[in-house]
Amino acid sequence: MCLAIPARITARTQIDPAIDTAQVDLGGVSREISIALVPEVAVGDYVLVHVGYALSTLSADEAQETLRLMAEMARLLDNDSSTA
Amino acid sequence: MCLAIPARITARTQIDPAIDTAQVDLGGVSREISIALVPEVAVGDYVLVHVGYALSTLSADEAQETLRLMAEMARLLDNDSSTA
Amino acid sequence: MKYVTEFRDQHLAHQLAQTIAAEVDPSRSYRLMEFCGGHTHAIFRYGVQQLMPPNLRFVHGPGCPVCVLPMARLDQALALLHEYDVTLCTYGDLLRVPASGRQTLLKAKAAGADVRMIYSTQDVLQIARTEPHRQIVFLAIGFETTTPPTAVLLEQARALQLKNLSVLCNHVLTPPALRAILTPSLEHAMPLDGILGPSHVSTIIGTAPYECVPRDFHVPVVIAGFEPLDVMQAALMLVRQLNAGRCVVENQYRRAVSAAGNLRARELMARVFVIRSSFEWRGLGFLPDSVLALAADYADFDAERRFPVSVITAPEPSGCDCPAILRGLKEPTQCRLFGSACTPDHPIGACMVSSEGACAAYWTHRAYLAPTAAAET
Amino acid sequence: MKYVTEFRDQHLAHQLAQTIAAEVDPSRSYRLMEFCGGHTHAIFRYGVQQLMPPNLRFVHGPGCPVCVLPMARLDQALALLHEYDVTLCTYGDLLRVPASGRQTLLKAKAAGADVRMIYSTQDVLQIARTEPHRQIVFLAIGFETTTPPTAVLLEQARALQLKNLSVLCNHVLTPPALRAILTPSLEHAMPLDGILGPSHVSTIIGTAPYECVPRDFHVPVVIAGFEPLDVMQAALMLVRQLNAGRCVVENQYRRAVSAAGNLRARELMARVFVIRSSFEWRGLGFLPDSVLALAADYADFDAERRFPVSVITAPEPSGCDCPAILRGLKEPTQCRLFGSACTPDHPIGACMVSSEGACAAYWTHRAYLAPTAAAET
Amino acid sequence: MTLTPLSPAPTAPLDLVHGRIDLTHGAGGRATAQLLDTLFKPAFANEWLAQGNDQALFSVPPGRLVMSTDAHVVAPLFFPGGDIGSLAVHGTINDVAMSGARPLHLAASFILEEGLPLADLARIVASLAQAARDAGVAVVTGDTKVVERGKGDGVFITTTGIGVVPDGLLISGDQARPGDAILINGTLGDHGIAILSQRAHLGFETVLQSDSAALHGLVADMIAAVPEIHCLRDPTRGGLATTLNELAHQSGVGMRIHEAAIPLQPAVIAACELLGLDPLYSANEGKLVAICPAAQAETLLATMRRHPLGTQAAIIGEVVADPLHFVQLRTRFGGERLLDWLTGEQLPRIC
Amino acid sequence: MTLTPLSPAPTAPLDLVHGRIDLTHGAGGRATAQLLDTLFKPAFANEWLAQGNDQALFSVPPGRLVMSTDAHVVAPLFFPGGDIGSLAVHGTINDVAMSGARPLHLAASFILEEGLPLADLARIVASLAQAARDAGVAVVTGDTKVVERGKGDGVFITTTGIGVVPDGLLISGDQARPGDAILINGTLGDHGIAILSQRAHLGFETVLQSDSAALHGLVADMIAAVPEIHCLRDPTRGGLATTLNELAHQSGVGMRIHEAAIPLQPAVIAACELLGLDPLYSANEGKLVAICPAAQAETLLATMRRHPLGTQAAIIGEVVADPLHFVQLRTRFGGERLLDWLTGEQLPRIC
Ligand code: SF4
Ligand code: SF4
Ligand SMILES: [Mg+2]
Ligand SMILES: [Mg+2]
Ligand SMILES: [Mg+2]
Ligand SMILES: [Mg+2]
Ligand SMILES: [Mg+2]
Ligand SMILES: [Mg+2]
Ligand SMILES: [Mg+2]
Ligand SMILES: [Mg+2]
Ligand SMILES: [Mg+2]
Ligand SMILES: [Mg+2]
Repeated sequence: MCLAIPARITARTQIDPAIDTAQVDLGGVSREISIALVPEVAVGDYVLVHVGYALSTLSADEAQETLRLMAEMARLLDNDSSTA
Repeated sequence: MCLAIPARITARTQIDPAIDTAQVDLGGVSREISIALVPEVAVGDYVLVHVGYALSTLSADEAQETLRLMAEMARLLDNDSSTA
Repeated sequence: MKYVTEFRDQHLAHQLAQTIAAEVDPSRSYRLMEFCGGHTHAIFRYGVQQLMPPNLRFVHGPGCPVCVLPMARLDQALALLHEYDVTLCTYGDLLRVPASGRQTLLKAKAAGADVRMIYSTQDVLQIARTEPHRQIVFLAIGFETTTPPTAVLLEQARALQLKNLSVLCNHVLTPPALRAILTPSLEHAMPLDGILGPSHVSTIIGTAPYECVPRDFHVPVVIAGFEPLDVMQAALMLVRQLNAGRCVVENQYRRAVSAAGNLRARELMARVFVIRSSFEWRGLGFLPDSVLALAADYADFDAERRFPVSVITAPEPSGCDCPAILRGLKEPTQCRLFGSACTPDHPIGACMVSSEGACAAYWTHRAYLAPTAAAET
Repeated sequence: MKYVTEFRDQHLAHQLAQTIAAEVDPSRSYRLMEFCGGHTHAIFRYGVQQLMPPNLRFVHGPGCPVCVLPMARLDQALALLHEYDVTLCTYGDLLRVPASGRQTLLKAKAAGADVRMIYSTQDVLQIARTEPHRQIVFLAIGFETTTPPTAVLLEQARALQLKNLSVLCNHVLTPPALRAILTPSLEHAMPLDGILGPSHVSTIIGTAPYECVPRDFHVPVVIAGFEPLDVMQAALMLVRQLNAGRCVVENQYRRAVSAAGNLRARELMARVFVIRSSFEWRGLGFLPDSVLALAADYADFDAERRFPVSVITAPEPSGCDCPAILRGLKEPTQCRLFGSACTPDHPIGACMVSSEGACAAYWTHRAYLAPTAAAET
Repeated sequence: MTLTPLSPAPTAPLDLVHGRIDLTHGAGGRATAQLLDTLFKPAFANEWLAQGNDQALFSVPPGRLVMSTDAHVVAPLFFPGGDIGSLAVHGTINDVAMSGARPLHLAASFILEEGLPLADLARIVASLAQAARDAGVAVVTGDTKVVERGKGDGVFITTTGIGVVPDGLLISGDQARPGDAILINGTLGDHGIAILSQRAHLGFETVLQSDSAALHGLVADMIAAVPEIHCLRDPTRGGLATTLNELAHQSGVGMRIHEAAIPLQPAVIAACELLGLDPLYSANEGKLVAICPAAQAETLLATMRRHPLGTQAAIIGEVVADPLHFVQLRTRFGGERLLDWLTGEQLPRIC
Repeated sequence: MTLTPLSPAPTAPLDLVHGRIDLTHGAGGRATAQLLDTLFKPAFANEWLAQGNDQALFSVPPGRLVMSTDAHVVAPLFFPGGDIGSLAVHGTINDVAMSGARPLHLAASFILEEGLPLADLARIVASLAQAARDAGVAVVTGDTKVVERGKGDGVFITTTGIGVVPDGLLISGDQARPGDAILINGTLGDHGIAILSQRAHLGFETVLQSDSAALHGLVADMIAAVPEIHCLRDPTRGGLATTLNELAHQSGVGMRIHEAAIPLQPAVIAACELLGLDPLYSANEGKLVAICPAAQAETLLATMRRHPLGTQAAIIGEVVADPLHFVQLRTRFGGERLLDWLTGEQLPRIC
């Protein structure tokens, strides 16, 4: 559930005073989204976009850490299999 | 101005209480018209129809008389020319 | 078709034509104005003029409700569409009539305005009842013939307490127009010898309103039906009055017109409408007491009150000779735009749009016009 | 695509699969429920199940907002369209979901109802502002992820004093559903060994609300991202907890989910919504305190108040096993309508419509289903 | 896990009683395929459609080909004497036949509006198929699109036809010559007035039927009898007056038409009087104007009258030299008037 | 009175800057004639249209003919990489070419909505004419109707094409055989996503362009190199997935496709991720699926890659025996999934 996709903030915009918006880029696709839920975002941040809203910012460090952990889990086995 | 055409009342109708209507026939074409302006019309009468309203009833006697007069005017000449 | 076919008989027409030819006085001319576009239409459609002797000419009058509607009133209807997004209902005749800048209701419709062609005021009632959320404005035009149906609509609207129906009223009166035509003016070079009186207007107003014409202007009137034999007989009746030096109102169209007209319709009009003190006619200018407005009891249904718009009165299109043509002072072929810039496909004046307009009639019969027609008059 | 492509790496996937295969205890089985349809979708789309050892089975949970919406709520939306001629805005996901009598919003639209597919609640705001004469109703569905955008809309509507906007609220809460799933019942024959916790719901609510699961039900939870490597890593984390006899909430999806979630969004939800005391979920029945309704300050924007309709609660379609499937008690292939009367082209239950629905997922992967799958469980 | 497939996807049958076209029917997926398989393919069944490709492959006899296309947008979809389905066949077959060609094949392209009752669509498709069978042509290829409610008007059907022209014929709008006779195969204005009678707000009733019919059989007889025919054209939109002006313009000639010779149904005359219309500008869908050398006119007339679609055929006028290409009408009353091109639309009027 | 005619009717020029289509343009009278004379005839100018009849007459070279028709209903009318005018040419030419035929002639039928800016119509007609010229086909006949505002959507264009199939070819959807290779000429989903990006409420921006193009030149090269091609089809509405299912069904075979081999533009992938769509169900207007014996696959691939419309051509899978006609996809991730027919419409979704 809840289709959401990471996208990079490329600009803060405010076309309509009733709406806090930003422009995001996702692999060459750009769209205006609402940042009412994460007003603190800055250009360059990655946010999770769901139904035209940024839900949260993505942590580059945590992403790295997760990938590192995965690689470690896999490497454990690589080591195992290389030793097997 | 004021396109109007003689048509024969074939039935009194009253589909809508707000509107006094009658069915007319004109050479095989029938239509519902308003008779608000000539409520006294009876089935068989000829009325002049304009923008979906009967404007007046047509007098068969007067029509005959007009045609008779025309024929007379024309005959006068026929006689003239036959004597010429 | 009873009461129609009999009055289009070709044989009788030729005999009547011969009678007229025999009776006209070759030493004078007969300029007979057919007030109504209905007569104009019949004259052209059936080729009645061609059957007449050369010294009897039909002169076309202003009796076309489309032709006499000033551009400013169409501009007002367009402004009302534009500013209030109403649903504007009107007769098909008006859709292609040019307003300022060659705008038309048809073009406004194409650009998104809600313009509906209706056939009867009962259609307007129907629309207002089935679309309660829309404001429905009926753009009403017409002489006394077309006025009672608008009055019926207004009575119904009041009885049903419809809050979404109003009328932009442009109903005009025949007698003031007739008087205006006949009032001598500097430009009025060539006087009229007789008047073919309206047929269907007269079914409503009767024959009495025309009595002023022979009395005040010394021009005979014959109320005439719209079929070609009616026109021819009426022409003969006028010739006979003129030859005999008589000058009265006669009624050729007795089968439909009585002296009193349609009393019920007249009462209804008197109840629903009042006479405007002044109103502009295209061609005839501002005529006093010539146009109807909604009576006080019906003021709530007056579109001009409900949807005020300010329209800068548009000047009539430059070069268009409609004014002179509507007064019988010029023929369409004398207009320098006729057939060049102005054709029924791209009309400049209303007289080129209405199938009763003199310009449209001339255009449609252009094959039969002498190129010297302009010089003739 | 950063943060996406890395988590779909085929090489890493195969290594992780080998690690899992190496670490699972062959003497036991691992029944891991992915609560979210997002996980279900990833598992099928990337063939994650096929990479797992045979004793590790993913069990599909009720985390699809479309699937758990009871038919009666759709009937209510349809009744509202029918009785009040409103403009109903909703997400594309709902258009083909069957209501009573196989009616759908798409069919209602075809029959003339004003149904608009929107992508964002900001589109709803836009529609309400540009069409002031229409009553705009937003049919809101979704878990905590999708709820804050509705809250933003309601705050904007109130600030702008929009009189033509209201919300038919069907926002549901994850924790009560999780509890319902885990509460032992007579029918609940096969217990779950672990839970893959929601990814995007958790970005809003954080990790704390899941603490009750290990505490009260002795089932470990790993909050997992929606990419296939996320799912695999989370599965491995659950396997390790189970093998080690641990039972806690862990967070695999640390790049997007914090312990506290999105505080601003949570505050906003608390301001705009209140918890309904009881509400029916398709499959799970009436769950206490599981659904949101508009708070008193926003009562004016509540479509249920503005447009009261009486809907006879429709019985779920007979033969449809959605309820059991949503609780993890049955697999879609065990429904006797699966693939015969019920397919995505002509769905009977919501689980066959949503691309996150278990039945649709199974159908789309029917080529890979053993015909004996029904017998297996 | 064994990869044993289940049965291929079944679908619930189309509800041809209460169902409506929705957007899924136009998306190109299984709903589209079901619509085609249920409604269109069985109705049109022929070897070329059965090829199942996005185009039909066929051999043509040697000779010259003609091709013609028409979009059909009539409202209402069903009218006295026909419907949009049969009209779509007749409209295009007639344009093909007006070259003297024998119609071979039709392509039919449908634009359906969301909300269209499937029952209506089924009737229309059946009617189109029947009309094609009656005319001996096959609908060999087609297309179906669905547009959102409010972006269409029920159904639009564009048909395109091809046909083979026998050697030696030279029938074209530019072949009229002064002295030629002008013929018509029956009463005029029936279709236009029959359609108008169905418009709710005009609301008049008549026994009038559209004259919608395929004319290629009549044309074949005419060509057999008088291969020297110069022009054939069907006076559809814009009516006889418009078609005569087109032909006069194209051939650089004038025409004189005799109103008294033009066959008209009384109800058409009456409806036109009522609404201020002219039947000579009203549409026909089963009529043709034929122009041939005067010497063959009586032969052609006799041939036409022998055909069921020409029993009321008449010689209505003659081609004359006229550098201004006027079409003139001698009225029943004895006057002359110009039969001009249609200006704007023919609208009901009050004056 | 002498009967001296005045000059024939002049008309004011069409206002191609501010003017709009109104109902008179469809009435068949002089306004219709003016529209055709001003806008359509000069744009399409060719000897067949110049015949001025309601049908075009021409000779065809000996051989088998194909005929195909498509209604084009795209919104918006103008989109990155094309417009409805060029699309209407490409869409039909491609269907003709997919039989291996050389396209000959087009018929074009327009349904215009009242209110359409004449400037837009002029652009569309010019674009259609240019696309036809570029493709070496002539628009030999046509039709124009006008519908009331709210009963159309700007412009609908139905084009019908005919073409000649060289002797000896047998290219048809039923000719795929187990073992055959499946090829594509470039990236998928570009048209569908480019169109979607223009829908106001989705409002995303990309550099994506529609791939709209006429493929008959590519096809000619392919046939010259590999006359044994079994199937050609353009994966338009419903995308690659739908076309493969159609072909599998028609030939009674299964297919195995390799996701990693399918060329996709990054922006297409990204837009699909954003909206929850699948690029393999997204429409293409300049792509073709080719199926040929495995032995010729590399030759065909090399030929395609040499053509400007095939630089990114790829072998994407193979035909297999499968009584259930499944199209299976080996994913980039290494799993298997079914590439089923499109269900309903592809709609943006939230879950
Ligand atoms: S021809 Fe045209 S411009 Fe001249 S008077 Fe008549 S309407 Fe006016
Ligand atoms: S297959 Fe269909 S009927 Fe069966 S449980 Fe799933 S949705 Fe319900
Ligand atoms: Mg044609
Ligand atoms: Mg035709
Ligand atoms: Mg034709
Ligand atoms: Mg097609
Ligand atoms: Mg409609
Ligand atoms: Mg096609
Ligand atoms: Mg195509
Ligand atoms: Mg195709
Ligand atoms: Mg045509
Ligand atoms: Mg529109």
